[in-house]
Formats: sequence, structure tokens, C-alpha cells
Amino acid sequence: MSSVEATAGTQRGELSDWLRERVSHAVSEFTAATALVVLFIALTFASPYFLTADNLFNIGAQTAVIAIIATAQTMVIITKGIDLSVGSVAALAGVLGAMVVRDLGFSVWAATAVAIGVGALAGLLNGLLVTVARIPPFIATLGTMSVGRGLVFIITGAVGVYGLPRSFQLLGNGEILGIPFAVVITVLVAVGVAFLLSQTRFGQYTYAMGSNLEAARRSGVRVGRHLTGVYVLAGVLVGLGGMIAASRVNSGQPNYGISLELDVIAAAVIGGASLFGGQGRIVGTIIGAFLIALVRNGAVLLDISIHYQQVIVGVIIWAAVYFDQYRRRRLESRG
Amino acid sequence: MSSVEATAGTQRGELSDWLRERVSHAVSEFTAATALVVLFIALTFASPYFLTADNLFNIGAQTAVIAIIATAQTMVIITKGIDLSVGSVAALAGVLGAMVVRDLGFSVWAATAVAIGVGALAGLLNGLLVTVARIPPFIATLGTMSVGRGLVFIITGAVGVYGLPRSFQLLGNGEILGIPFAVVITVLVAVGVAFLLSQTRFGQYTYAMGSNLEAARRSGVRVGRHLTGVYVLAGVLVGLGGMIAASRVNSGQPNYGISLELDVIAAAVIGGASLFGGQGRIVGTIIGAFLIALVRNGAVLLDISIHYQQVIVGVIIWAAVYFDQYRRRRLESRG
Amino acid sequence: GGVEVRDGGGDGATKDASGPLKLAVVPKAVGADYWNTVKAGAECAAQRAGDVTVQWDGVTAETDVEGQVNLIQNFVTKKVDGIVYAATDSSALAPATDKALAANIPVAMIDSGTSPQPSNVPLYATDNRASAVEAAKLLATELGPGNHEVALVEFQPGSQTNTERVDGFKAGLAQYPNLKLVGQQPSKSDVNEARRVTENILTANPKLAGIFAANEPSVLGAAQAIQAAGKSGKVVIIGWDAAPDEIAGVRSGQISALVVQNPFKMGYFGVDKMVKHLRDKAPLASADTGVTFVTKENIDSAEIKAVLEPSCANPPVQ
Amino acid sequence: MGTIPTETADRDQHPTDAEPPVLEARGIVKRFGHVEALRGADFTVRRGEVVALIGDNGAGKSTLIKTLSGVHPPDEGEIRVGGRPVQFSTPVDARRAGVETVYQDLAVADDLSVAANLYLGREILRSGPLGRLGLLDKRAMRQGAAAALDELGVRIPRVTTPIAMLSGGQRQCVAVARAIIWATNVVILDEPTAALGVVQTGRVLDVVRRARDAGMSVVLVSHNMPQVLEIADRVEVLRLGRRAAQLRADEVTTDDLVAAMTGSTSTDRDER
Amino acid sequence: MGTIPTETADRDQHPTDAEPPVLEARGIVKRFGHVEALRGADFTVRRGEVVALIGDNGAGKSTLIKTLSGVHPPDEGEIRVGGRPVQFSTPVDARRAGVETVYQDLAVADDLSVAANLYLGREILRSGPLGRLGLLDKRAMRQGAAAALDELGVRIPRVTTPIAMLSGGQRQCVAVARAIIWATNVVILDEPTAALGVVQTGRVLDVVRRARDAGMSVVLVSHNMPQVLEIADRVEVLRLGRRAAQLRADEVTTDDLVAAMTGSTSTDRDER
Ligand SMILES: Nc1ncnc2c1ncn2[C@@H]1O[C@H](COP(=O)(O)OP(=O)(O)OP(=O)(O)O)[C@@H](O)[C@H]1O
Ligand SMILES: Nc1ncnc2c1ncn2[C@@H]1O[C@H](COP(=O)(O)OP(=O)(O)OP(=O)(O)O)[C@@H](O)[C@H]1O
Ligand SMILES: [Mg+2]
Ligand SMILES: [Mg+2]
Repeated sequence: MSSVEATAGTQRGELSDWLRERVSHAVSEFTAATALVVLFIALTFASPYFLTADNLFNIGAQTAVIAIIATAQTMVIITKGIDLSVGSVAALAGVLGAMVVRDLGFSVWAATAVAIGVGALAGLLNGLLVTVARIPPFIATLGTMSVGRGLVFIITGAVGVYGLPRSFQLLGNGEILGIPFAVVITVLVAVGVAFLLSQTRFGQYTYAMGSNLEAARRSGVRVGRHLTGVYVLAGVLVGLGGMIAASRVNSGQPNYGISLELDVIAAAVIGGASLFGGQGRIVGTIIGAFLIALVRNGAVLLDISIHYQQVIVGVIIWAAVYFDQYRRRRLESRG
Repeated sequence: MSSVEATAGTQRGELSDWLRERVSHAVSEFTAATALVVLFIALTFASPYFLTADNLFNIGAQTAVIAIIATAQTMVIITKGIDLSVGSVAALAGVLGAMVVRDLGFSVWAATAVAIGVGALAGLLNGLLVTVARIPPFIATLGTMSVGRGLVFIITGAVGVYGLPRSFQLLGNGEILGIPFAVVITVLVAVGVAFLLSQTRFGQYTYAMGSNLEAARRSGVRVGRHLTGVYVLAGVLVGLGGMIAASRVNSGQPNYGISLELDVIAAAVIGGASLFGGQGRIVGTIIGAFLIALVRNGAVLLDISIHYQQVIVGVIIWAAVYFDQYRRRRLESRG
Repeated sequence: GGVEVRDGGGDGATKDASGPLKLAVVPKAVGADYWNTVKAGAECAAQRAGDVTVQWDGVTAETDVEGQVNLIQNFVTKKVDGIVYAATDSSALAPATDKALAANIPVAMIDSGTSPQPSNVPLYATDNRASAVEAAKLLATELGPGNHEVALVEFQPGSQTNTERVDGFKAGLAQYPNLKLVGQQPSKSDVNEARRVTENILTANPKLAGIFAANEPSVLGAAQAIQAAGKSGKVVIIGWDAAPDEIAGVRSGQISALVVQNPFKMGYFGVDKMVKHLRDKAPLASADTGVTFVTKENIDSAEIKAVLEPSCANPPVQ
Repeated sequence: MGTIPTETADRDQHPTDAEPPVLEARGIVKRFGHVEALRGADFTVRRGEVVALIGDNGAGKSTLIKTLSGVHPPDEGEIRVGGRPVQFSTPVDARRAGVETVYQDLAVADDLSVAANLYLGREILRSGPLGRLGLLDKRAMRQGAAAALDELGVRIPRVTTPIAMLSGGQRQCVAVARAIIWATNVVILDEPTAALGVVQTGRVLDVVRRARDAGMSVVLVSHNMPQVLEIADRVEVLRLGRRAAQLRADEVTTDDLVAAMTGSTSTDRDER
Repeated sequence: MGTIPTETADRDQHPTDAEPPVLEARGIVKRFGHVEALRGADFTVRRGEVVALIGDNGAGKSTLIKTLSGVHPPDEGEIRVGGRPVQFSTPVDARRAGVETVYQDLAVADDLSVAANLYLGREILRSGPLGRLGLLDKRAMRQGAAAALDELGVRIPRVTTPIAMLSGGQRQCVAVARAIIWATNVVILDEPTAALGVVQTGRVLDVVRRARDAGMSVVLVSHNMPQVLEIADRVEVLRLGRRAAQLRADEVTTDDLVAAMTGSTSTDRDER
């Protein structure tokens, strides 16, 4: 209390309050956004093919699924959780979505509903394991990951689901006003979840639970129900992502999404989410997802082998988190 | 202070102290051990091939690498860390170990030293990232995982290292007095690390850092150096494990160990290690590793497909942690 | 000293097995159309032989070499009557084969053998490398004279089959100086990934004229990327394997040619010869199961049909 | 000793009181496994009074308070609000009954702002259909929080500052303010001034007085006997999980309180 | 007011003292980014005295103590032990100089036993080559811990109990005991009794007196003014990161202390 202390929230302070809040959030994303811009400019100069509408749309569509599932992961990470089951669940959703189209003649929309339902069920399972059985999220979702993958293989007999009608490609390959449909969905999902997290009670509780679960409980938040809700909503997005992935390749792939969890956790963390809970924003996660996608895209454009890509992605993960931590420490000590 | 309160440590209390300490530790391992025994007995009855010297030796040899690397993982988990890079680092160590034999004519022992050195270096890198760059372990080792795998491919040109002399199989396929050499190494490693953790200052500091890093620091523990030491030692074991794995398949496999981290974390957690740090014992981890191995072995003997195995392993992970949490809650409330 | 490598040598003598037989059949990995055709072949042979059960089990990824070593070992423990399998790694699985032989369990290899390959262990396979050289030739023929840019979509760097096909393709390409390899990216046997890398290759090389995709998911992803880019028919695809969607691609002209092995025959031979060996003491001898190049022209020929749509009623095993 | 304390066993000790106690605990038993933290504890809060709840470390004060605020449902015994038995099975129930608590282990969410913490679990939603979707009226909450803190005289930086950036004393002030703002019946404060400086302590005690003057009842847990005697109207003493004494603050000395807590007087009937 | 406090600016105020102070801080500056927690703080501890360090919340008491115990190396200024300048860059340095500290945010390892916590950083190793390998003599530590706790009169369950199972008061006792056991020169206690009951507080104060009687110096941080006046020989007041006053405990009243802390007297020369 020694230095700065003002009477709370005077009218004069409103704008600067608003700014401070924005700025303090933005720190987390600043490093990632800077890296994204630098990489973008570098690639523009390095490859004549980079800055073309086609390529940018491709990047958008390629990143859509990762971005959507990373959005789901971010919500879970904010609650101090983690979801290792995203890859299995996305595969399960995509495969079942494809099967109901092929075997039961469902429309693509009905199939999407099925995929989302599968994701929601898996999310519900994760949520109940965490809240009712009180299994830590890492373990609960590790189990779901294993069980989910097993189920995908059992259901499909380990064979891809092929022979789908052309309409199945709508979500993944369709366009709307020349923009990939998958990109439109991603934008809607990201904006929607960002809005949910920052402007609604649901979002407020999500941060509160990640910050101090007991405090949230004692404040009257029904933490069991609410935490389960976060996992279910995450599952819904994972199911949607799995369906888009299946649609993009016009088939249900039982092998889809192996080690996808690491990619999406990396995206969230690069974008400023903290594995200790209570922190993270969707805009950062989206930036993180595109940063990784851009590295991959750029590597192919510049004909850099996959092996160097892995090294580069690793170094970017280190660098992003290092600089973020560094800036946070500085900001905090300026606090 | 209302109920039990005695003057500290009277002579009379020594034995019961000793017992209490043992019992409280054992809780963590009780569930896993019970499951192991039950499974063992069930398999003995279910398959005539199970309880044979050959099969038990095989299980031992098959589990050796997982058990050794899970031991390394347990040390890291006790410090409240996690090491996602074990798979990449084991592959790197195995591949380099194989390359020095093939290309430089090293003996198998010298190659083992090289593999261990590679592991130690990777561990040092992880340790420095965590302590000096202050990157959280999950992210630091996620980066190492990506970079390590990239390096393996770059070094090998994505081709397995073949053409090794028969002596290269010593660690993985050798026998000593009829016991697989890998099993002997595993026992030595497990006993050594268990001793280190429970009986030495190094072990004491490891638990102290995982329990309260700041307290350890203020108590005069050189936490930076010591934490780095834990990662280095873990790296040494991972390098050794990678070498044994390479020896078992008589070649350096660049793809070795993909998603190995999940298996070894599962083993540690089934055995009672807590991802929140400060808790975990090697005996539990070994039990966890064997539990998973037994499921895999039993599934083949009973003609259960790989897909069901995944489901079963997932369920076992859930069950082990659920019962452990349940017992802990009961024990704690019994105070 | 007391430490020595366990010797895998055995006399190879087989037990008398006139009664029911239990065979383990192990693919490189479960989860692809190709291996399911192998399975169909194996089961067909078992059914025709009568009183033979096939236990089909495998690891989930071709890269899980150690997992396969353990699996074979567990089958040895279980004392199956014979093991028919495809090695994920030629060198790594050699000791596993030795251990089976030492336990008097005969072994037959399908698709991929071991190195060294014991003389009493047959191999029923096609030569991946030679077939990949042929694939390069097909690509060159399809593209015709003039300079062309081509790309390669491999699947799992570091796995042996991948290495053989990539080596073969590059060796074949070396004979055509007018073809320039401008891109090489892996799909990790994931269709989504195959599509992604192909899209990026197409962006980086707008003049790309041909692609060789080295396995089923790679082909499917590459075809989809090319279709999405509106370049169907303009970029020649030479693929591998014969999943239904690949066949459809050949019919529609998206895919110029497919290198098609005869997985049914591999599975069939593996089990059939093993049963004859066990029951009639017939010696085991290797055989080439052959490779077919499927194009739009020959796709409806009876011979190709038998390979593409194998059925136990009329097995393509002559 | 100034007065002979009322004995615990005498349950219906105020049959003539016109108004029933606003909050009352009767025979509360709470076990944690084999530890019996409360062994039939009684506790009474009347309208408009400051009751101090004192007792040795581990006497069960915090546990009693947690049963009164719905954090730990009791194993036995009953809780009454305004004379009517109630079931507090979650913190929400207690808050609905107008009981607000500041816990010893401060329960605030570090990453949320001061305003968000003040309104946690009671967010103001936008009016209209948007509100029904859970849309927050952040502006109203900021202004409400600023106004409430101003009114209480609590000095805090901007209400948008995350709690993590506040000092221990400031966090304590936020927690107390939060309880006072929402309480309609009873405010329970579990050692609220333990970490506070003299000035800050004075401010919290001022707030307590003001709450009482506004007609609320305040329960204060404290180990600081002079402070207890200064601010409390009545003192209840807990020992070994039971009520050991009820005392009027203006009739006792610090030594009486200590004696009652440690059981060194004749009030000590409940020794096991 | 009982006495005119010695002014801070007068640095060489005791040139005639025969013995130099056992521990002394001169002109310590400590910044956390833009926050200047200490702005040239001075502090003196003489042999065999109990010094109370008081000040408002955020005055910098804990920060000063952390510089004295090597947790935060100061940005400017110097620390002297027995008159000789020293550099405490890690807690180990301070401990080597015989300075032991109980921190406000208790630094104990929950999963370790009481004995292991008492010996943390100072483990007894087996004699001989095994010891050089780091092998612990657990039995010796158990017995040593039990004996030390007995001697201090601290009541704790078995020394093998993990700290996590102790009550807050018991944990505090372990932390205090640990500091007392190892200190050879100075024991620093940062609000050690904040969470303690009257009885436990008394016990800690007893321990403090015994330490002084054994020739050690004790630094006590507290917000409880009566307690400060009861136990301390001397009081140093910190305000806004600087020494605001040095007072003799037997010459001042609580009001003097409060005045010095809040700066409402003539001692207030250092207002920024
Ligand atoms: N969640 C819990 N699990 C197990 N035992 C508990 C729990 N909470 C409290 N206890 C035990 O119940 C008894 C009473 O604890 P409580 O915290 O109510 O005491 P208190 O009077 O508040 O003490 P203090 O003055 O130290 O805050 C103690 O023995 C304590 O160890
Ligand atoms: N690690 C830190 N980082 C940033 N600021 C800090 C840090 N530690 C202390 N401060 C700031 O330094 C100032 C002094 O804090 P300090 O903890 O020393 O006060 P104190 O006198 O001990 O207060 P209290 O009586 O509340 O314990 C405060 O403004 C505090 O916010
Ligand atoms: Mg309490
Ligand atoms: Mg302090």
C-alpha cells in the first residue's frame, strides 16, 4: 500500500481502467502476435507464392480444425484442466459422422449433429470423471484418450469409412462467398467462445474456477455442474472439429488426431494460456494455431524438410513461453 | 490439536512411527499392487501359457525399457515437473548409440556410454530450460520432444540404423544366469533410484522441491542446481532405456518412442505418483509399469485384440487413480 | 562372462499337427484397407483348409517396432502352431523370428521379410523397391517428353517400407533427367496431413505436373488437394494400394495409375503354405506375389478385377 | 471473574426473548473421519449484536463457521435462522439466508478483478434477453463495486485490478467488503485482522461497527483478546468442539476469557 | 509521548558502544520493478536483545527481513554482521552467518515429515563413505528433532508425521522451533503469532525469551502492539521503506508506536 493507492473507480479512471485491463491481457498475446507478423512478412518476401489468396485460404482451411480444437482446449486449460483426449474424440466423432451418412443415409447436417453429440458425450464423461470421481484432468482424459481410440478401432474394424456422397465434403471443402466454409465456422466458433469467456457469467465462472476452485464453490458457483459444462462444451467443439476434419478428406479416418493434443496445447500455450489455470484468451490461442500453421506452410514453400519443421516448432514453443514469462515478470514487478 | 497430541518422538513411539510412515506410503501403491496380483492370478487360471518361466521372463524383458523410463519420469514428477521428451530422447540416444557402433566401431559398452551421455545432455537442456529460462516443465519438455524428434530424423536421414554386430543385442536380448539382462538392469536401476529417493539427501531434496520449491530454496537447497540434477539423472536413465530398446530390436529406430511419454506417465500415476509434486515412489511406478505390461501380455494370450487392450488400459488408469484418491481421502479424514 | 546373447537357432523340426491348428497372423499394423485384404486372404485359406483358426493381431502403428517384437514373443509364449507375419523392420524382427523357430514354431513372412531371412522361413511378398522404380517409369510415361516438375508424398519417414519406396522412386526418377523432384513431404499416414502438405506443395510449385504418393492415405489426401485446387487431371498422380476411393479416383481420371500389390494372395499364401507345411511336411519356399499396375484402361479386365475385389470364391492366387 | 457464565447445557436459556436468534446452531457434530472437530456445539447470534467466537487453536471455530455458512454440512445437530430450522447443504443456501462469511483461508480468485470478486456468484446480468443468456453487465458491476468500497471507506486501487496484484491487507479488505455488501442478516468474519496493520485493523473494526449499526449481526473470530473485548457485545467460547461459555463482554476481563478457553475454571464441565 | 525517538538520519549513533551490532542493515534499497519497497532502510540488532520491527501493511518489513536473510539480495546498501560487511546473496549465506528466519508465508514442505523439515538443508548424513554419498542418518534426525522439540516445550505429534497433517498453529510451532534450533546469532520471526491462539502465542513468546536468555538476538515483526511492548527491548519502526524511529520499549506507549508507524508525529521527516 505504500505507493499507488487511489479511491476506487472514479469516473475519470474509467477509460484508463479499460485500457489497463486490455493492455494487461494483451501482454500474453503480444509475443505470439509479434512472431506471427514477423513470420508473415518474412514469408511474403521469401516466397512469391505465399501472399496469394489461394494460399491464405488454404492456410485458413488447414488451420481451421486445429484452431477450433485449440479453442476447446483453451477453455479446459483456463479451468486448470487439460484435455488429452481431443485427438481420439475427434476421430471418434468424425468416424461416426461418416458412418451414419454411409450406412444410415443421414444428411450431412444430421451427421454433424451426431458428431457433435459424440463429442458432447465424451466431454460429459471427462467432466464427470473430473468432478464426480475426482480424478485429476490429466489422468481422466488420458484414460478417455486410450478408451476413445480403442472404440474408434473397434467400431470401424480399423478401416477408414469411405464411399461418402459428395455433400459430405461441405463443411471441409465448401465455400461461402469464396471463403472456405471451415474458415467461416472457425471464426464463428472463436468469436463465440471469446465472447462467452469474456462477456458472460459462464466465462466469469470458468476463470474463477481455474483461479481458485474453492473460492468459486464458496461463492455459490455450482462448480461440479459448471466444470462439467466446460468439458461438455469443449467436447462439442472437438466433435465439430472432428467432423470438419473428416469432411476435408471425405472419409472417416480411425487414425485421425494421434498426438493432436500436443499441437493444440502448444497453440494455447503459445497464445498465453497458463497451465496453472485462470489465464488464457481465445485470440491468443488462434494466433498460436496460425503461428504453427504458418511455420508448416512456410517450410513447405521454402522446401524445408519436415525434420527441420519439428525443430523450428520446438524452438518457437520455447521462445514464445520464455518471452511471455519474461514480460510477465517485468510487468508484474512494475505492477 | 483437540484430540491426539503427544510429546514428540518418545522411544516407545519409534516402532509405530516406522509403521505409520510405511503404511501411509503404501496406500498409494496398494491399489495398483492389488490390481497386479488379481490380474496375475486371473491370467494364471485363464491361460496355461501365462505362468511359465519363459513368459514371465518375456514380460520382464518387454517391460524393462518402460520401467526404466517410468522410473526417470517418476523422479521428475516428484519435483512437480513432467517430461514429455522421453520418447524423442530415447530414440535419439538409441540411434546415436547404434550409429557409433556401426560407423565408428565402438564397442557396445562405449555405445551405451554415448547413449547415456546423449540422455544426460537432453536432461541438462530440460533442466536449464526449467531452472534458468524458467519455462514450465510441460512446455520446456514439449519443445525438447519436438526438437529431439527432428534431430533424430536429421541425423539418420530418416533411415533406421542397421547392420549392427550381434554383440549390439547384448543389453536387450542378452541373458545372465538365465535371466534377461534387461531385467537385471531394470532391477538395479529401480533399486538404485528407490534408494536414492528414500535414503539420501538428493532424494530428500527432490521431494522437498516438489512439495514447496520456495521452502526448499529458503532452507538452503540450491534448487536450480538440484532440479537440473534431477532432469540430468532422468535423462541418463532415458538414454539407457533408449539404448536397451535399440538393442532389443538390433537397430536404431528413428520412430522409436512416439507417445512413450503417455505410457510412462500412466505407469507412474497408476503407481501413486502425484502430478502435483512431492509424492511418488519407485516401487509404485514399477508396479504400474508391470500392470500395463500384464494387460498387454494377457490380451494376446487370451486372444483379445489390440483395440480392446486400449480400452482396458484406459479403464485401469481411471480405476487405479480413482481408488487411490478415494483411499487417500479416507485416510486423510482419519487423520 | 555369464552374459551372452540368447541364441535363436533351433532345429526347425515341427510337431505333428494333424488336429486343429491355431495360427497367428500379424500385419505391420492394423487399420488400413491393405491389411484387411491380407486378413481376408488369410481367413480364406484357413477356411478352405478346414479346422484352422487365425488369430489376427497387430500393433496400431507401423512405427511401433518394439511393440511388434513383444507381440511375436507373446505368440511364441502362447505356443501357436505357426506364425505368419509382416515385419515392421527387417533387422529388428530377425531375433523374434529366431526365437519362434527356437521354440519349434514355424514362421512365414508376408509383405516384408527380415534380414537376415532364415532359409527355412519363406517370404510371400512383392519387391517394394522395384515396384517404386516402376512407378517412376509410369509417371515419366504419363508426363511424356519435356521438362516437368514432380513431387513425392511419402508416409512415415524412418519406417522401412517408406524408405524402400522412396529409394525406389528416386532411383527410377534418376533415369529421367527431364523430371525434377521439387518437393518431398510426409503424410504420416494421415489423410488430412497428406492433403495439407500436398496443398502447400501445389502452392509452392504452381507448375507441378506430377505426384507420386506412396501409400493409401497419402494418395487419398493428395488427390483431394489436387481436386480442391481445381487441378484434377492436370496433375498426374501415381499412387499405391487400392482402397475403394483410390479405384474411384482411377475411374474418374484423377489418378493415372496405381501400383497394386496382391495382399490377398500374401495372406492366402502365408496361411495356406503354413498349413500344408504343418500337416503334410511340405517344405516352405518363398514366392513373389506379384504387382499390378492399375490404370483406367485395364481396370475392368478380369485379371485386375480379381486382384481389386478378391473373394474367397475365386481367390486371385494362381 | 465478572460473572458466572451461562452453562452450555441449558439449551432453552432465553425462552423469554421476544425475538428468536437470527442464527443459531444446536448440538452440531462434525467429524472428519476419526477426528471429531465439533462435538455438539451450540452457538447463538441475536439481531444487531457483535458476537466474538473465541477458542484455542483447533477448538473448532473455523469448522463451526463453515457449518454455519454451508461449506461443511453438519453430521448432526440443527441450524436455525430466525427460529426456523434450515438445511445449509451448500454455500448458496447460507447466502440465500443472508449469511455472509469471510473465511480464514481467504477465498478469493486471484486472476479476477476486484469487481469480479465482489460480484462472484452474484453477477449483474444485462437486462432483457441478453441477460437471460448470461451476458454480464460489467459496467454496472464496476460502478457498483467502486461505490460500495467507497461507502465502506475501504481504500483499494482500481476495481479492475486483478486481486493477485493486491497486498495481503488489501485482499483482506476486499474479502471483508464483499461479505458486508451482501449480508442482510449476519456477517461472519474468521480472524479477519490477523495479517492487518494497526490502521487497517481499525478500519475493519469500523466496518464491523457500521454493519452492526445498520442492524446486522456480526460474528467475529479472533485470538486478540483486547480486540474482542473492545468490539464485541457478547463472547462465546468454544473448547474441544463444544460451547464452554457465553459471556457478556462488558462484564469480563482478558483473563476470564483465557480461563474459559483453556478450561482452567469451573465452567469446565465438558472435559472429555 | 515517553521519549523523543532517535532520528534515523543519525547513522553513527552508537560510536561509543563497545560491541558492534550483531546484525545491521544500512541504507538498504530494494526495488520490485517500479515499486520501491525499501528506500534506504536502516536496521540494527544488538547482542542478546529482542527487537520488534513494526510498521503499516506494506511498509516493507517482510522485504527488509528477506534481504537480511538472503532471500532478496538488496539493490543498494550494505548488511553487516558483527560489524563486518557481508554479502547475503542466497539464504545459505545468511544461515552460515547464524541468522535464521521464520517467514510470514511459512516456508515448510508439506509432504515431508516434521523431522525432515527441521533438518531441511542441514541433513545429518551417515558417518563414513556412505555419508559422503549423501546417505541420510534418518534415525539421528528423528531423535534430534524429538529432543529439540521437547527441549523447546513445543508440543507436536510424532516427528514422522507429514507437515500436511498438522494444524496451522502446529505448523507455526515447527517453523519457529526450526529457526530457534539452528540460529547461533539472530532469529528473525515475521508475524509468528498471527494465527495462534492465546496459549500458543504465549508459548512462542516464551521460546523467544529463552532464546534471548541464551544470548541470541531476536527480531520480531508484529502488528500486535501490546505484545510488542510486552516482549521487546527495543522497537524499530519502518515507514514507506525507511526507518521512521528507534524506540526503547519501556519508554513508550501503544499510541506512540501507532503515531510513529502512521507518521502523525514530528518523527515524520522522511515523507516523500
Ligand atoms: N477438512 C478437514 N479435514 C480433517 N480435519 C479437519 C478439517 N478441518 C478441520 N479439521 C480438524 O478439526 C479440528 C478443528 O479445526 P478448526 O480449523 O475448526 O479449528 P479453529 O478453532 O478454527 O483453529 P484456529 O484457531 O487454529 O483457526 C482440528 O483438529 C483440525 O485439524
Ligand atoms: N516479490 C514482490 N514483487 C513485487 N512487489 C513486492 C514483492 N514483495 C513485496 N512487494 C511490495 O513491496 C511493498 C512492501 O511489502 P512487504 O511485504 O515488505 O510489506 P510488510 O511491511 O511486510 O507488510 P505486511 O505487514 O502486510 O506483511 C509492498 O508494496 C509490496 O506490494
Ligand atoms: Mg480457524
Ligand atoms: Mg509482511
